[in-house]
Amino acid sequence: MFKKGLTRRDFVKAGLLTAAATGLGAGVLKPTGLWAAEAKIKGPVKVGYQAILSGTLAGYGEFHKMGVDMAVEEINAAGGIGGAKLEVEFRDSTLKNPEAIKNARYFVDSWGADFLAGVDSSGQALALAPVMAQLDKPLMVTHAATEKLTEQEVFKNGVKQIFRICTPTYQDGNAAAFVAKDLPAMKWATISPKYEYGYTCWGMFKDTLGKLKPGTEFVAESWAPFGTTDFRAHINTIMDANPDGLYSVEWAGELITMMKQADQAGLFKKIKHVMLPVGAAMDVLEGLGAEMPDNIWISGRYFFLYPDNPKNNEWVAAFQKRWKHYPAYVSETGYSSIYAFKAAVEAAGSKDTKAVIEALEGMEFDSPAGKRVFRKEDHQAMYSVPWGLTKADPKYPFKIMGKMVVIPPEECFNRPPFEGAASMPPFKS
Amino acid sequence: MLESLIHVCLAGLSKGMFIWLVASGLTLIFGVLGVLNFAHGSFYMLGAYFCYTLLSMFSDNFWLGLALGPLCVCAVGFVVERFFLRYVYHLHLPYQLLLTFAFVIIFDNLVKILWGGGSIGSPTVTGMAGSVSIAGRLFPTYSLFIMAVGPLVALGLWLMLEKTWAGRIIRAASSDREMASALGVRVPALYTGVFVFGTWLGAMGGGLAVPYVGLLTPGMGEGIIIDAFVVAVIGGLGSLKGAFLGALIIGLLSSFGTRFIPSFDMFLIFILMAGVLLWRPQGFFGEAS
Amino acid sequence: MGRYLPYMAFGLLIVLLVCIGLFADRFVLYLTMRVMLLSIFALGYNLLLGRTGLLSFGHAAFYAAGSYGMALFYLHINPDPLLGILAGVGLAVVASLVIGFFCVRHTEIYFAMLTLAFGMMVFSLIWNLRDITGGDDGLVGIGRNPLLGFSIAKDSQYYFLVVFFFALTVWIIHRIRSSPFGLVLAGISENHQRASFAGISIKSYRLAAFVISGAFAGLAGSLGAMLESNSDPFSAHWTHSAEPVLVSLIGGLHTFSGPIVGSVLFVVLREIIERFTQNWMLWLGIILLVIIMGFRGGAMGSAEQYLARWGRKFREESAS
Amino acid sequence: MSSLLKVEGLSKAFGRVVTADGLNFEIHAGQITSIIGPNGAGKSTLINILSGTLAADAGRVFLEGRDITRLPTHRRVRLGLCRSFQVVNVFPDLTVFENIQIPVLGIVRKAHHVFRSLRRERGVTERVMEVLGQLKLVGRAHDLASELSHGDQRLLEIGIALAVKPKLLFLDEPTAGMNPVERVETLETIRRLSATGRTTFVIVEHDMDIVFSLSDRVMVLHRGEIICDGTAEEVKNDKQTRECYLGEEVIE
Repeated sequence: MFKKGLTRRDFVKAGLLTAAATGLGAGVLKPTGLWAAEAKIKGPVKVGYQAILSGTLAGYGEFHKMGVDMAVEEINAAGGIGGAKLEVEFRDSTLKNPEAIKNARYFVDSWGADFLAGVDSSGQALALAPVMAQLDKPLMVTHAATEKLTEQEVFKNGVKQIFRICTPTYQDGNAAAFVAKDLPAMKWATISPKYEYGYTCWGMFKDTLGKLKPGTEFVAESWAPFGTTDFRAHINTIMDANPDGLYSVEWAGELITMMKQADQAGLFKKIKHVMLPVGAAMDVLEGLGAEMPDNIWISGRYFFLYPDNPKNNEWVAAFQKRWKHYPAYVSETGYSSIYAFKAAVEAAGSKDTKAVIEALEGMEFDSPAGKRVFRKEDHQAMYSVPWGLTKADPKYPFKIMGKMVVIPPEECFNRPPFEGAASMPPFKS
Repeated sequence: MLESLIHVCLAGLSKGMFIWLVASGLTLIFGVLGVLNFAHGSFYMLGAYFCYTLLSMFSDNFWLGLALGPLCVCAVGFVVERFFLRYVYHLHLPYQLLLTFAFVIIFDNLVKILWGGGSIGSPTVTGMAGSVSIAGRLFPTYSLFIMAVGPLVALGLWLMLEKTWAGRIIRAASSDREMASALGVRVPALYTGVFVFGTWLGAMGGGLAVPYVGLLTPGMGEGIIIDAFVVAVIGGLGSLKGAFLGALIIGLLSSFGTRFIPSFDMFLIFILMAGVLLWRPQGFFGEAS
Repeated sequence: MGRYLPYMAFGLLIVLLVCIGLFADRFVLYLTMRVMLLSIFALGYNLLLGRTGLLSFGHAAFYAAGSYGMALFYLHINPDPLLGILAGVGLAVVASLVIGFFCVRHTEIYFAMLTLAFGMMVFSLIWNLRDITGGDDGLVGIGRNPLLGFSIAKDSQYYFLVVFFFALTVWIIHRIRSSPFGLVLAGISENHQRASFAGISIKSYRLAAFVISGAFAGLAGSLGAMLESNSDPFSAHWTHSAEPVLVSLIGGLHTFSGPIVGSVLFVVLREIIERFTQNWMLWLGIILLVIIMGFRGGAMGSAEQYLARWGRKFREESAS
Repeated sequence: MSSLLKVEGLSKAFGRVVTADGLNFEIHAGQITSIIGPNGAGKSTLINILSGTLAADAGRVFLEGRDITRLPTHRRVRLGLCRSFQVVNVFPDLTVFENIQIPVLGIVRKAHHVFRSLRRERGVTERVMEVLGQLKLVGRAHDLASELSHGDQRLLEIGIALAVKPKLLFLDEPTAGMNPVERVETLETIRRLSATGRTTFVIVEHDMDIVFSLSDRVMVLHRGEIICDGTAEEVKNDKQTRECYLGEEVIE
């Protein structure tokens, strides 16, 4: 283990720097086609991917892996990244910060990763920020949603190595408010996870909806600790407050449990407007099947029926063929994260960190979820994910989105400098 | 307000009875064998998975799954006791706890490998999918069923321990192992029997959880085992009567807490647990030593 | 000769650690630091478990107290690393004194359950006091300022601070084990009733052992906060308390070096297993099972037994 | 003759079973006192209360005039009140030397030294060797206690109690389970130690031979009450004593 000395890698690094310098020297000429590919990228492109592969959320790791594996197979079959072979290694992130940090260090320092991707937990993403600055390799976050990562760590602390390809809490909080303002509901309540994610999303939802539709009341909050299996007391709390609408960022298995128990308690008969920002996750839709009521507002980080264009439809078909499964949103973000690296490396003509970061900043690329642009200031991918109303469809064994509403990210994502009311929606322009 | 109170009560009672179903096996095993079984949560999980698999095989017949699933888990319990646990009874506490802890890790991962890491939404029970109207609000029929099963299990255990020959032997062995052995009871066989029976109770809890929680996940046993520990402790370790009461208290406390103290948390439950351990470690029904 | 063996082993260990610090690459450096932190945690813990015979499921709380104490001190009061460590250890000592005061009234399973309850209270406090602890996001942005004028910002520099505290821990724990206090702890573990009839106040001694082990947990926690530059709420969860137990058991519960050997095995074995399979947890479970069923002395205990048997055989042969 | 221990109105009941019913007595320094009584008479309870492992329901206990009713065990030990046990009760996995070292450390108040090497405690080592010498166990100092014969373990047990230099020592059936040779040796040891005058012995026994050959004074306990208190001769001839022992053991 000790033999893998610094010297060799330093040597390689030096070589890469020279290569990058030559690339820059070649001027503003945009490298195109095979020339760029064959001339620049040396050795395999290695991506270290970590996701949760154990415990109650292990299913998410499996979904990540499906998307990523597919991207790797496709890319390598088509000649790799700029002619170089793509290699991906997976590790279990668990939920503990030290494990995520150890994985990142292993990938970069021991395995020799050029890029990192994955990460489910917000706490882990935040903990990884200083580590990525030290390791100096780009990290593409594919699931963790905390806005602090991009606002605080990337924008304010200048950890430029971090990018996020999935939608953050803005989609769950702000976008939901834009949808909610057009609903005939004036009193809202929530059952949400008793941790930062729940508090933040509900906070954003309240804040934005309050501005969009003054007079809206927020009448009850019931917080469910991580791992709750019995939501009946929470459901009672909400029904006592008699709201018009229920907003809930419960997710994964807990959302399934909550929905079943709410249905049994007759909640959907009393409360007509229900918004589930992560309800469009495949595990939730499939887990609930026909038990998911109709006319519930759901969204996610991606939904496989949007956008309805050839690229997405072909991808979904290919995914289904490969895995006998519809793609979950983490499958898409995982898949696209690999393609984002591919696009950036090929644009930069190098896998050198600095060059790739520069290429990623402001980069526009096409993905199954539609066109994505990495915002220069905070490295957040700007793309739209629909909000939709659930409905049954004979083609699918689960509920899908019927009517869809798309809130453009420019309209509902917080903006730099992330300070003061002007940074938060609604925006004047 | 009254309807709310009634429903908070009902939610608490059903939750309490649900925890009792799992805690009863844990308590029985501790009472007789003196081993606090971390793997009891795994038996709960295995019970749920076996029950789910069997019911899907038999065209969603929940009752058939519930009858057969826990029996399969009993076989697992038998192996655990007969070939592993038996050899650590005489050892210090850490060895016993860590042995059962090792099984938690192993079973969690085996389930992940065999059934996949994702969560499985489980079907509802035919005839119990709906709800009944109580005090102007709906309450799930299946929760009522759980509330009925809990006391039935308690009654059954009581009858078995107090009125049957096997029960007398179990009580004798739990109060004095040497004495029972001197009276000609085959203590090792008895221990295996009690462990397997306790396993069955835990697995039944898991089977009944399939429609109650509505979800199966690998690692689902780790949450419930802490609840069951708390209940077993505040009832006085090894006391079935105490565990029954403890389960009711925890169920009602968390239900009322969630409703009326918004900041309510497991903090209060653990304070209760510590308080009982400090001032009445023998539980509600135990004699002061 | 036998008397000096431990000192030679200790010397060799330090030389090896320094060599790693000078020549190994960054990941090995990092892993070695993790091993040392786990060792500090487990060495202290084993004073309570192996020596005094008390199984605690709450020591993660003291690790977290060290970690959060360090982080809060750094973020709000003073960014000096040494003062930060002192603050972390101080908080851990206070926490273990308060919690220990209640817990040492019981032994065996009741003690284990009490520590579990108190530990989970701390976990829940950390989870819920969001304004102070950052909730589940934890505290981030803990830097490493120069220590007495020496930079410790780089891993290769910070490494030697960790080596220093590791060596200090090994030395202190060794001294404690060979002191009157250490003997009395062993006596309490063997037969607490007899110990109290030897004029020993068992509760005070148990409390002292509890606080000492809590202090080392806090030391490991505050060093960990600086290593990872964050404080993690899960570090207070009871499953984290199981780690020093596992490590002590793997290495040998009743040996001095057990926790160190166990930490090395735990971290290195996992690193190796993870390169072959993502189901590393399954293998951990199986290894645990094998140790409990077949090698109860742990690595060091079993080695000692083997050496003793071999030595006896050798003596018999040379005698005949 | 000075009063070493004084007991006033001591009572203890477990549910409806009364095991001590308003006991009043004194123990005098220098005398070997025996407490006898049929099974269930309350002998064990009495020792447990006096040594601090059980709390009395009522009554007070004085050691050399000092009220020790509420003191915990280890404080009583430090004041000079100690006991041995019916069954072997040593530190089995420690050496014989260490078995004695612990009480010596406890009594010289050095047990809390966290940071000093045991080897440096010269005074402690000397005292341990002295106790081992009294017990004639010096040769086995570095063997584990569990490796000793049963008789030697009982002896070690008494040694642990003696190591705290008690003024008053309760011996609970000191010769139970010993073979006749060991028994004679142990009795000899007790007599010798008593003669030095440093320790006053109170013996709880079943074996009447031992009681009558060793004791200066005998107390008979029955259902939590003292029914007879006097010299061996007086007790032998007491009618009530004979009655309560009838059918259990014949007093010669």
